[in-house]
Amino acid sequence: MISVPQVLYITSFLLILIGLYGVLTQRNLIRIVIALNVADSGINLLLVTLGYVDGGRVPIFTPGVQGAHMVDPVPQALVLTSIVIGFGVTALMLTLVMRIFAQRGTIDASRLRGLKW
Amino acid sequence: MRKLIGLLLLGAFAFYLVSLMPSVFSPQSRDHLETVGKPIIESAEQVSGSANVVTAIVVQYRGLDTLGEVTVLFVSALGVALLASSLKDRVFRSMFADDDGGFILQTGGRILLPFIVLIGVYIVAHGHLSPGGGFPGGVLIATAIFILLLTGQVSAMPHGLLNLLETLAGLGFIGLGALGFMGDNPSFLTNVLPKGQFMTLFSAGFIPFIYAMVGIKVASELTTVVSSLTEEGDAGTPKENHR
Amino acid sequence: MTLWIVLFLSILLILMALAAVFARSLASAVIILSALSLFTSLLFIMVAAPDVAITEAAIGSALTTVIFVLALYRTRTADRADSGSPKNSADEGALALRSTSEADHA
Amino acid sequence: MVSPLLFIIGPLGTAFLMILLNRRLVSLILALAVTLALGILALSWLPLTLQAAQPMVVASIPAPLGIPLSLDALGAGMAIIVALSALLVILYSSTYLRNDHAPVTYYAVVMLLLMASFGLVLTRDLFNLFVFFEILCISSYILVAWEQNSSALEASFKYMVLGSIGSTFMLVAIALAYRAAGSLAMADIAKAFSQANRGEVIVAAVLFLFGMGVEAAIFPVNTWLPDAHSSAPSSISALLSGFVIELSLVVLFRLGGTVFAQIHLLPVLQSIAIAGILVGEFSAFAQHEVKRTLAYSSIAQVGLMLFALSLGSPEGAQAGLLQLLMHAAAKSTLFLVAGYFILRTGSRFMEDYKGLGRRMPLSGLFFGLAALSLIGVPPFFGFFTKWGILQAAVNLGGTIAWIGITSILLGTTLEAIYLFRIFQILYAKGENDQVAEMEWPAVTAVALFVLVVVFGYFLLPVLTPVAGAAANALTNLF
Repeated sequence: MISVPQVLYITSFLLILIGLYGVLTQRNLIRIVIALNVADSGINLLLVTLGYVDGGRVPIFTPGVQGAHMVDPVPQALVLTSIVIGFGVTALMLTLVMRIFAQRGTIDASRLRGLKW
Repeated sequence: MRKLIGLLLLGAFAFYLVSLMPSVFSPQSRDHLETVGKPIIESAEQVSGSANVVTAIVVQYRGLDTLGEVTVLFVSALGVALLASSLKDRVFRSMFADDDGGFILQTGGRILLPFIVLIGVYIVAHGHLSPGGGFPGGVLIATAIFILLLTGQVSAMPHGLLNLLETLAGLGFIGLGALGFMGDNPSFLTNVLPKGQFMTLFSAGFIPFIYAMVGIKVASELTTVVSSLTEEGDAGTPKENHR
Repeated sequence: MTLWIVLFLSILLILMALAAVFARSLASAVIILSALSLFTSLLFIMVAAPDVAITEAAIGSALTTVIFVLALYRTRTADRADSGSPKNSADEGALALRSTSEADHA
Repeated sequence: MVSPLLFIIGPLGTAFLMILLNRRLVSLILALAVTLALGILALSWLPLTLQAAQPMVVASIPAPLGIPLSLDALGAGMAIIVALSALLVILYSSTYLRNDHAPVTYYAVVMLLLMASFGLVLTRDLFNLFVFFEILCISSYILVAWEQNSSALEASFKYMVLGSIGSTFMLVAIALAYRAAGSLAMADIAKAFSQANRGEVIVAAVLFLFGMGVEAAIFPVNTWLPDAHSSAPSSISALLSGFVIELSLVVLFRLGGTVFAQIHLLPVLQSIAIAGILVGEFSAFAQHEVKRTLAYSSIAQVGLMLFALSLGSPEGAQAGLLQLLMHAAAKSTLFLVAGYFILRTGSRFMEDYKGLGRRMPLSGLFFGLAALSLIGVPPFFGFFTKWGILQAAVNLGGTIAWIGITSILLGTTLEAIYLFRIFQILYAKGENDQVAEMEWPAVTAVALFVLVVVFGYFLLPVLTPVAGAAANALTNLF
């Protein structure tokens, strides 16, 4: 029977693939940033499922909860950092897109000389 | 042609990762962790005194990551303020040219504002007891302030004040971390403050204070980011002298 | 039980990801992206990661969407400013929609 | 002895202070003072690290649970290069960016770039390395987009897209590493990867190679570099070409040697390096803008260093690190002087610099000396470092090594041709109207760089033991 982590591993890989494919092939700059966000969500899901223990409990001590059945808290701490970094990069990229549009009047990568690849 | 390269690259990437799936990503057995998470859970109460183990890791065990994360937000806020300062098109003026979001939106926003700020402060203050902490709490406080911005009641943010809050909170974080040098085995970010009674509000040493600093910093930085993107002219740089 | 919820959410997530990247209009792509981040935080709850769920919901869906909307609005209004012809607000929406779709096909 | 954590807290605290005080002059003085202090700190730690590495612990929590840091010879050496070249470039930009619109932000972002560089070299934790790497990338994105003209904005966006893809791949590699080792400390991951099955380690290595490779300007993923370095302000191009890409290369190589030791990356890295040298030199040959030529020459030089490091022999790594030091000084000089050529003539194209060497005698001289050392003309430092690399390659032998040697020699001739072509233009007969020389801060900064380049030979007896200790630090994780 397929288990929860395996479902989530497959989902996160698909999200990363969709995101990266979108980054490589989309021409509208905002769509590239959207695709990057999708890939980021995929990565965060992958990191969190690394620490998942079937039937594990939330890693917070409340009265009457021992540490035995807790889920692994380390990947969660990593994902907290990764989400904030992802936001920082997205905010900067979108500001760049606004400035590029303000100066060149287009956000289509193929029409921007510098962005051909 | 680019679509082909994209497909090719991703095909190889996918093939490799799928071939690794069974061996690498088999689900962990139910009752025990082999990772470093297990000793951290067992030592969390004694080392950090924080009930929320994830907060203990974020602030103390891996405190340098959080310092780096705060720096990432600081740099991107600087970058956005710099790049947005010359966006001259009066975005929000044109958006609210004819109606300013209407009476319902404005009064509704004003009513909601204190409650959202309250929740934000609660989440920041209880970071070591319940889920959440400096980052989500700070974001919530910033979202509350956006309500004023988005409903057009406030057109410009006090950038001098935001700037002050942001840098003082950052220096506060480093100061609290430097307290660690005073302890018996001096090293940065050691939790030297008394750990108080486990699972109560006044526990976990300096973790609530550091998360308070992070909350203030995140709130003021995000307000700067969004307000420099919405205000017109060189809003990002305080007028009196060159940023 | 949680397996079925996770399975359902995962399928939904993948469909939304496809929709977000290949949507027809840019505005709907941004909306689907914020919904995607909301459902990701739901999944985080199912995987016993509440801290991450709150942060993802707060930063992913609330904040990123605000900035995306600003970027969308700016690139659209600037588009109209280039055309230079003064528009009253009535058909502003129509032109805006058309110019957005133009931006996609260009 | 002051705790090496000051390498991280110092620049960060200064950046906060600068933005708080928000005064141009105060920020400049703070920046100069802190970089000088960190340079002295690095120098004070160097003799200690030569004998043994100095492990440190954050929050007094031991390695697998907390974040391990360690300052070894390689770290101290790189810290000195980073601190001193940053000091000189900040001194240069005090007058070069006179009418800039946000000088305080400029100095603050440079401080954070420094913090990230020191952090990269100090940390022994994989995720911590990712966080510092991300700070380094974001600061570089902002500094590349500093001129805010359309070419700078597009170059920065292209750089960000590639950098973000790289970061995504690095995170997948970190997920694989955490899965295999159950911990994020590099020592544990190295141990776990040595027993893990090869497929897993290969995938993690390739992902990490791609992720860090973007920033280290390794051949297939450095398409962003020519645009970024030519549209960034010259002081920033000097920083980026001076130590930022080399730093990522060295850190990447240390990971390759320790964490991914199980799979033999060396032949792969050697072929990538050779490709980088050839592509860099041939495209530099065809450029008309001075900064694009220098950017492509940086790609070639990074290829040369990667080739030296990936020879695998201690003297190869030692020669590569000495080449790194020489390149930091020579390339920074070339970029800084080119900055004033552009400032004075208002044009980026080399054809418009006719007779500039005679009209700006000092800059022409500095440019010439640095270029000669870069090519490897005997009396200069560059000759000894390039000779050391060729020597190491000859001793190693083998087909790839010989292909490498021929490509290095071919590259050197190409380099000589296109740099000599610039000399011809600089000293050609033609306009004679007097052009203002560089201001005094720029002259002192460039002069100090040129000192290293010209009198490098006399520094060798001091530098070789340091480079030797740093070389063996590359292959094991103290």
